[in-house]
Amino acid sequence: MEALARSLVNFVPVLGGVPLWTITLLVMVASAAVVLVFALTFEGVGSLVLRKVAGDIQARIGPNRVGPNGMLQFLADGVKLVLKEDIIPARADRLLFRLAPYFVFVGSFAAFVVVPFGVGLIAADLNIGIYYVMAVTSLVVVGILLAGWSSNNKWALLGGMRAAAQIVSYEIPVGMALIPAVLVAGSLSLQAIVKSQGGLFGIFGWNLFHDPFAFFSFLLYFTAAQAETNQTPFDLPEAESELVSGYNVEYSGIRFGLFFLAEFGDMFIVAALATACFLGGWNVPFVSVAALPPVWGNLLSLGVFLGKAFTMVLIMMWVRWTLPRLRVDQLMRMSWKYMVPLTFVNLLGVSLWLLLFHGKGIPQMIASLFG
Amino acid sequence: MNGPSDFIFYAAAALTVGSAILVATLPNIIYAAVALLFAFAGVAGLYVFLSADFLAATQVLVYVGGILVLILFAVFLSNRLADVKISNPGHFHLPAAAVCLVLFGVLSYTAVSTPFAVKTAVYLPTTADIGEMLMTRYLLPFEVASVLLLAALIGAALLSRPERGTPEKADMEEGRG
Amino acid sequence: MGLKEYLNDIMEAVVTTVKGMRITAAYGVDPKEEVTLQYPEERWEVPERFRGFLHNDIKVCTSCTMCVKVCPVDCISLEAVRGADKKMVLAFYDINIGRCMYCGLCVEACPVKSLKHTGGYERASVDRGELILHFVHEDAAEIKARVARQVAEAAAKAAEAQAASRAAEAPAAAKSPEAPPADPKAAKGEHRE
Amino acid sequence: MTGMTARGEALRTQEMTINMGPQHPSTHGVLRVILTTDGEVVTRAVPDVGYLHRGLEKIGERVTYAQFMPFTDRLDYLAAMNCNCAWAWAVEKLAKIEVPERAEFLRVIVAELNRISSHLIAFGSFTADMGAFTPFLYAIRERERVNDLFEMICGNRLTYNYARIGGVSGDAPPGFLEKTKEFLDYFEPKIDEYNNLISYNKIFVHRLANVAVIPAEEAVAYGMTGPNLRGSGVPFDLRRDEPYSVYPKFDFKVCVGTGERGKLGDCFDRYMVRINEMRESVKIVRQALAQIPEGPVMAKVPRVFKPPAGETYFRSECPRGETGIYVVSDGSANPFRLKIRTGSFVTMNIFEKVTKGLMIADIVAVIGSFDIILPEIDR
Repeated sequence: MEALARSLVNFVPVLGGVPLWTITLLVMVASAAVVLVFALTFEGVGSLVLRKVAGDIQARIGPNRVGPNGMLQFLADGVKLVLKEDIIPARADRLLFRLAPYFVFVGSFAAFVVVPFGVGLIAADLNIGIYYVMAVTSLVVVGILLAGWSSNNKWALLGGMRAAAQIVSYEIPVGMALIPAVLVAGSLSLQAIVKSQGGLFGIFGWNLFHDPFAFFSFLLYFTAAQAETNQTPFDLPEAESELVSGYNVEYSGIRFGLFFLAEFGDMFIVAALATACFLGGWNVPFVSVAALPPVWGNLLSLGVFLGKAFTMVLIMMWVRWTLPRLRVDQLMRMSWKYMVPLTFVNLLGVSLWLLLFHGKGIPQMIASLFG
Repeated sequence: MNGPSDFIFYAAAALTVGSAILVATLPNIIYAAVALLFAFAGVAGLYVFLSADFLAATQVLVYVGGILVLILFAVFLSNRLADVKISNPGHFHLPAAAVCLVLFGVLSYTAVSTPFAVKTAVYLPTTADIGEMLMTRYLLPFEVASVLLLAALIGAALLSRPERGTPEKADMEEGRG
Repeated sequence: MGLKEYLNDIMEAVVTTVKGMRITAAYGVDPKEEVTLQYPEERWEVPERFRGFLHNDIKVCTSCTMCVKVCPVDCISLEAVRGADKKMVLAFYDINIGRCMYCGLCVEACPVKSLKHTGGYERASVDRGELILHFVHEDAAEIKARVARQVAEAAAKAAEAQAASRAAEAPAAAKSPEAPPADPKAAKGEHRE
Repeated sequence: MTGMTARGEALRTQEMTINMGPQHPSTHGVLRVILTTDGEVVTRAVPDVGYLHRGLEKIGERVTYAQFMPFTDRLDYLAAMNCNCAWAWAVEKLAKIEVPERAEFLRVIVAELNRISSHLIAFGSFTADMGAFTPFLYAIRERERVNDLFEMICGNRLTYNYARIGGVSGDAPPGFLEKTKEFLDYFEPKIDEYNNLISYNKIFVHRLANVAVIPAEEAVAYGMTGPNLRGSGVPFDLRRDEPYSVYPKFDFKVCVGTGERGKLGDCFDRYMVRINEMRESVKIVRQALAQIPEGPVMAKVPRVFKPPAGETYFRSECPRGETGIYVVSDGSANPFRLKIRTGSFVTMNIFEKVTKGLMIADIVAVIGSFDIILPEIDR
């Protein structure tokens, strides 16, 4: 940020008199705003796409009334959510009831900061990128627990409990499944991880093809991450057919909207992490974006990254409209008896592979055969 | 360091201290837990100031995502929904105040009398160093700590497991197999 | 649980999930499968036997009250008065479609087939009064008064004619009986729901 | 959950009483279940029925035999044809009316089609309860086609009121029988699709297998009937064991639970019985379409219908079990006494027993696997 601010000062001499920290702050706010706008737009459009995909899969049409082909449905929904009466149950804990949605939203949104959208497009390239995502998303648990408890509704409480147990349990396999990517890149920074996958025409360098263990890592990560973010078939915290709507049952209006946005935000974060860690991130196949002029390189890589991420989101939606929901004990069993051991075995496999083949993946080895 | 950094530092410090006081004094244990969340967040902020970003993230991950959730979980499970208004009662105010004062005195004296080596913060990645340290110099403490945690884990599992052959267990097995 | 079983479990989960996802994907990419009817723009063809709103052709209706009797929920009400030509004249014929359950028993019972189901099904309303279909558009009291007048006139005419014939027959006979009061006589042939 | 404290005494967490319903998406109507739970484990689930009580039996005593027909639509609105026919058969048995054979065939055709559509709803709403929403819409899509057929033959899509005492309200309109055959050809492969999509899905199987096992003796002792009884492995089907109408002319299999994925009599067995029964119904309708004779569809029944004094009990196999109609006549135009036995109501008796120790999510599964419908329970 400071570097960006410094270059800005150099670039625009008028700003010379302004203290550096002010500009740094402004740059921070601006990039945060850009990311927030992107997140909100994605969440809005994502909700529309989710419903359209549902319509396609379920042999019906989906929203088609607002705007051409229902394209503006999400705006109507947004306006509705904002304008709706905000109801706080009489015996709810008013303070925590208000606070909880913000925890959830902040926890989900803060993760957008380290998503590497393009060659130079990242709000903050923290060198603990992945670790940071894992850390801030844990705020979501607290928010959900508080939402469930403060509603003073037993269904909500059950939903909150389920959410907490689930997210805490699945944090481990998610982390373990991401570590192979970290091992290959030798860094926690998402930008570095993406860069490490750039070789071999930008497609064979993907961690996905690195070795069989990395491939399974991807599958395990994708499964566990869906569970961590309460996506179907792991949406037990808000299982509408059991818990009515779980932890957000008493919420209405914009407070519900925040939960809703956080859910879609989580969806994107899962997809973005999968893309960055296993699918080559913003690396464009057969084109070296870093060599292009910055503007074009950034745009191209942004497009490619979003394309990959949205594909992942679509797959999540596809899964969502196919599978039934697990039961609580099965979910826990799946985490502790299947996901955790498998991710550990996988991690061991990747480590051994890296040790034995000096960090080379299968494509690299094949490439080295041909010189 | 110029203005804003100092300001942010004091804000984080105030957040930490203020929330910590609230944790101790709030009568409602849930509120106390939420205050604890802010205290943890403040500490994480302070770590960031010390260029210990890995530690800051660990602070949030472990304390907010783990410990705090467990505390909340325990409170929710063991208390009735409506019964939390005065669930964090304070006792022995006077002795506590005395102990606090003494502790405050000792710590302030230490803080004031220690010659802290002040140097300009250099923003460097710490992760690799931490990892190296844990695997080399501090390997033994690290492993001892993990053995301790493992023991605690096994103990917890043993305690929470229903005894074999109790009717409840039989019921559940009959129901779900 | 052996390792083989453990791995089999995972295998089965993956295989069945993929199987299911293949089916949903097939629907997802095939737009021909959409079966939704875009209702206000598209409509389906109402079959011949469709039991929509009831319609009574009051020109044919004989006010026999079969429909009233057979209706299980009493949603049909009618009142008829006996007209001058001995036929029943409907004073009102109302069907409360808010109460009607479209069972069609009345249509089957109707001996002259004046009562029919139409193909209509759209009549949302915020006022329950609008859900009562009136098939006689004139005011009931007016019809009754008119019929009573006609009956009275006819009776008077009949009496006159009778008197005339009687006078021709037996001029010495006692004076003709007074025309009967209109109302009670009309009320005799009156049907009320 | 009990744990032991250091001193060895049992440490009990508090139980929570939750009110599930009457407005809950998975109670299939207005059922209310009072759950006492220990965490997620249900220690007691007491069903509280009666939110939809309309006094159908009393209404039956106040209206004429013919007028009660539309009310039987409301007895089980997802299988109104079956209820219509049951009432008609009961009154015909009471008054000893000979029904033309074509009418009986038409009744069987619509009853079996309705069984398919009812089982489709059972299947669809069950999967929706389990969290898979898509099969529900597929089921609804197929059911719409059945409804189209019904609309063609009787003019309505939900409350058919098709049977009449002594026959049916109308002969099959031109094209109906062909369209029915078309539907069967379309529908039969869909059952395999359902099986691939969800029935054998690992998650789905795990949710259902070994949940709420009802052994055969117990199912019989509690008086369960229909698919729920057959799910426990008891091959009892009134269409075969106490044949009525023209059912003896058809060759079909009585589907029973096999315990293929768990213990015999679990939720999965009950679910699979319904799926397999749809196939059998398709088979019956095909045979009926092939054999249907020409002729009238209505017997001579006097307009003012007064059956002779007497009483009768008629039971028929409805999608949700045996619908028994006990009707007493005193020779007047109204039944003197009417009592209806419905499958769902009887099934509900075992609910409290089988749900002990299950989890909240299983309660939903049990309700779904019983395929209860509230108008039948509350009448």
